[in-house]
Amino acid sequence: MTEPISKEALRTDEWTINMGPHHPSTHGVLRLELTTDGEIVSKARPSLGYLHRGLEKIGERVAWAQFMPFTDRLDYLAGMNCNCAYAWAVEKLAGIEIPERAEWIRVLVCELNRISSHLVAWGSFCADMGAFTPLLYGIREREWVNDLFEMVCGQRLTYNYARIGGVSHDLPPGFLEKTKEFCDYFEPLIDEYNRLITYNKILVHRLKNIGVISARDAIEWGLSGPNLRGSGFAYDIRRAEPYSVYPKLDFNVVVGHADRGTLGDCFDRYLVRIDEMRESVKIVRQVIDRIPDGPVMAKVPRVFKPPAGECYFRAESPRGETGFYLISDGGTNAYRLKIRTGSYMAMNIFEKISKGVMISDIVALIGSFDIILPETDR
Amino acid sequence: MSQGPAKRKPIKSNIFDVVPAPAEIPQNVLQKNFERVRACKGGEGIIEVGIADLFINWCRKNSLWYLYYATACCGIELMQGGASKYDFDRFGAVFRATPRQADMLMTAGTITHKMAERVQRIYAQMPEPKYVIAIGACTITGGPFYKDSYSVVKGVDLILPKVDVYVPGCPPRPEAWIEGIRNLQNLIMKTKNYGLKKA
Amino acid sequence: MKTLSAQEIFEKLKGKFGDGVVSLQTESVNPPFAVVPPGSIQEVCRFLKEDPDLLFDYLVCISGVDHKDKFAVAYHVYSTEHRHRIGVKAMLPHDNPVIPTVDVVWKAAIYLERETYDLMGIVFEGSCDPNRILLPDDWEGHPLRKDYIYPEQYHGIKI
Amino acid sequence: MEPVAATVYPNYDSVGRAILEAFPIIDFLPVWLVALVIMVVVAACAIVFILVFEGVGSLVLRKLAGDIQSRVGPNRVGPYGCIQFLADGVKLILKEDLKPAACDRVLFRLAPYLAFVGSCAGLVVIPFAVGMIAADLDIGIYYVMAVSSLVSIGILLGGWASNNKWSLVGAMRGAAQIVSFEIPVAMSIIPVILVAGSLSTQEIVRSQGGLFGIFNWNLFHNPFLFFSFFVYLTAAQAETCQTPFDLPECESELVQGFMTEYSGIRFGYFFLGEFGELFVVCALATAGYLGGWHIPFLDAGNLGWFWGNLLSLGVFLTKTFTLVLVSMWLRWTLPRTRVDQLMRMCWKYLVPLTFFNLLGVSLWLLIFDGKGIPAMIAALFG
Repeated sequence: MTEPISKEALRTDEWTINMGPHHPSTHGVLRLELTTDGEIVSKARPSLGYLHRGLEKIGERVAWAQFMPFTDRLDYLAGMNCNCAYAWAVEKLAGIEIPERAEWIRVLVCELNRISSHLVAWGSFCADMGAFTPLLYGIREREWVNDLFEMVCGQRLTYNYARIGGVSHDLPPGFLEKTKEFCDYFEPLIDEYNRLITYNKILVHRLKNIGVISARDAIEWGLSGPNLRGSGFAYDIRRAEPYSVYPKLDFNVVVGHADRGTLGDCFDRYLVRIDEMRESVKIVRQVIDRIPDGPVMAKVPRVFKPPAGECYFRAESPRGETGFYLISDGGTNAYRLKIRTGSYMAMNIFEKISKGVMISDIVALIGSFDIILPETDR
Repeated sequence: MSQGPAKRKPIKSNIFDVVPAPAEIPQNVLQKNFERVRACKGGEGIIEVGIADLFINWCRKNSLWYLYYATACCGIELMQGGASKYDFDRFGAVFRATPRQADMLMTAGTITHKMAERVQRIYAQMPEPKYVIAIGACTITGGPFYKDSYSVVKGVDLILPKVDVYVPGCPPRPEAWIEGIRNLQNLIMKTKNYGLKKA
Repeated sequence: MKTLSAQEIFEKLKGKFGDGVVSLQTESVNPPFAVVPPGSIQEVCRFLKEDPDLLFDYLVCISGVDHKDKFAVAYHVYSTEHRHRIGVKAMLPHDNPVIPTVDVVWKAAIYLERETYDLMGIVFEGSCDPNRILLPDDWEGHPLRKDYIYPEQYHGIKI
Repeated sequence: MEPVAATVYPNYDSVGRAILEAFPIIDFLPVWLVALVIMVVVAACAIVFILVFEGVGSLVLRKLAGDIQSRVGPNRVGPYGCIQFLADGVKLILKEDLKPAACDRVLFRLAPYLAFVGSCAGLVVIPFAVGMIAADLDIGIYYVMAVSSLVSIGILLGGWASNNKWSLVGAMRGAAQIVSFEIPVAMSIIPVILVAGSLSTQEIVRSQGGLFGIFNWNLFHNPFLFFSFFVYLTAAQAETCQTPFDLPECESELVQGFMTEYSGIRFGYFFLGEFGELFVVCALATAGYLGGWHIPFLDAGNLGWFWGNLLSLGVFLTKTFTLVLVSMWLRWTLPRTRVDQLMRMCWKYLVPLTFFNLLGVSLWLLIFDGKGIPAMIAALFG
């Protein structure tokens, strides 16, 4: 009989690993300071700011309309959503009514962009999980949307399409038909993705019961968008505080429903994105059927000076709530422009939920939050 | 594309330049090599060196593994460039996750001052011969953040010793990236590794 | 679910804190702000979160504003239960902008306060993580202040 | 089962003696020298083969990736990009050989060679054709199991000597994984040894001959062996660290795992070793389960020296490359497991299953007197 080994003799040292800012799966330049005991992570502290470009300061230094291109760079995967959110915010501040058709066009391009953004989110999440092929499938479909946007505004990634008071151009002829074609092409593909990887046993086992966030925690820590809905809480700004023409549209708020494992785990957040693509296609179809004719631009003076005032506007972007807090002093520039983004708040909770997971799960967590670094760092 | 500060190298990519079709490049370079050899009265050994040069350069240009390095918007175009429609793999360019195995650094996206040191380190970690392509307005001049931002490095050539090819755009289309890679390949074919360095 | 208007919320606050709550700012402001003194921000926020009629459980945003002679900290809160929203604002002196933290009320405040400190230089007293977040630790100054002068260079690289 | 003509597999001394007799002009040389030269030539052939296999394999890997991912893959270098591997190889050789400042210099240099040697040494006992085997060792299978462990030492050394934390994590994972999966690999190849009654690979292949075509393969010998084949493939996929079990170098988690700090040709050695191991395990599966070089309905031993070897070599390589393709196909399809799930899979499922399977095979052989199902059916129909 050997002597029982004392706990002190079995003590292992923790070590600190630096993950990022250049790491293949941190979706850009996120840096994490991992404190691990072997493979088990005891602490993961995000270190942000490697892409801090001072957008808020720039917003104070350029004219109201000139800030529009910078919103593209705020969330480059969903440029249209940020464009439109900023435009809506400024219009709310200045009390501008925009033409009906412009609202419908904005909703159309926002939902298309939501699809393309979720495609990359899905693909890169799968790539993080080791399956490289879905990423390329996602991008293959994204190219369709890129082509559509290229028809609309001539750019693939940074669109600069919305304007204060409407949108820059009307939809080109043939656009709606092409979009319908895309919807017909894309909708069956979602099932194909599910067959390809979603219910793959390895993926399910990697994702279920990992990074569980209860709805209460999610609200407490300020999560929003698919990350919050993945916890089973039906909170979508398009429904909760409707803006634009969303009240007229019929779509469901997708929530996580503990498909495999616990409610609010990585797999639920993953599924919410997959299902949201379906809902977006549904919205796009409705918009195609119901879009009215008319002008796309309201009369806005060339030197745009909104009245002095403050306004907080929030819109549902693919990564959660994109909020603009605008303060105008009646001048040509914003007095203060504060941007509130979904990814930033997702990083807030990261340190809490990453206790006790393994190094591989850290990658899954980052992927499931679908963070994008210019949004966190601005 | 505007000329940057004076210290920049004159060799720049311009997507409007007429570039010879890929099939012609080896022939031209072969001819030039032979002309160089003929001009130099060194004996027969030099011909072999010239051909070795050609072969080595050919190998290097066709195997430009790039670092999977993306900071901002251009990174998405990097992904799309590697994917179905554009497929950098056709040119033998595959991505590597670690700088130790990469030949080419495509600085895709804005470099901030907080990031600058890391970029320098990544560059130092790459083995020679290494090439840098500055992709997009941000890494060429600071782009839209040139005037008003306090935290953006105004051009990646301020922090890296050399940039081989500049590809303008915000972000450049993947076609322009391919053009940049091809320009880099032309550049590689012109380098001299052996023999004629002193002449 | 019982959505209250900003005026009603303000009345409730007034009833609880009396003269502690200074005023309701509605003029060309959306959503309206209840302006409170900085010292009582924690109590007000706790009341907002825990009162069953208010239940402001979701902290949307914290923004610092530099009004040149004074700082303002604006809290936007939202109730997922009652679906109403309001802003809370506190005014701080320009020479010594210090305010108690609200991360004991909402955890979401941790990062929002860190960011406000980093970019605006408003100190949140008692914060559990009072460090810079976006800028490097050795960065000088707080860029979003109106009197911020861009530095010449950082670590030898021209800005 | 009767052994086929005993002269088909080489004995270096006898070949050396035959050469000396055939060429009296070099009669003064000792036999051992001639034998040594022949051995070196054979080794060179094996190295060249593995290099070519690596080159073609990496190209096929990329082309296959292109097909699966609806891309094109390399197509600029040579027709259809077919000499892409030449460019890659020469470039890797000419790259700067970086050694991190804080690395352990000796071990850092040693590790890639160990990994490479460990995987290529397995080639010695691969029965390529009816008369083509570098050395028909009596302990062939045992030898492969032994030398392939060198790979895990190489991986561990590489990760440790790099002085990089990601490398070390990858190396630890790699060591644990390879050592663990040796057991199911070995246990699922033992049934084959039981059926053949020999550890020699050539003997195992020969035992699957006969004129029933593919039904003489061990794969169809009995249900346990059929099952055992797939267990072997799974475990071998893990032992060679291919996706979905590529934990030692998983790109999205550990940057490049144990290879993170390796550049140039040292990385190339690891890469070669990986492909070499892939070939060895697939060749073993072919030899053990898929009838090796046996040409269906044809006796390769009777075809004469040249045609027999050529045809059987072709058949063997076709079967092996099919398995390699399957491995690559899996690699581009499946996501990656987590390290604890992998270990659980090994110790809780694969190892007990292989033991159970071994028991089943033994009982089968005992009860049915070593006869397989096809043989019994054939006996039934006369």
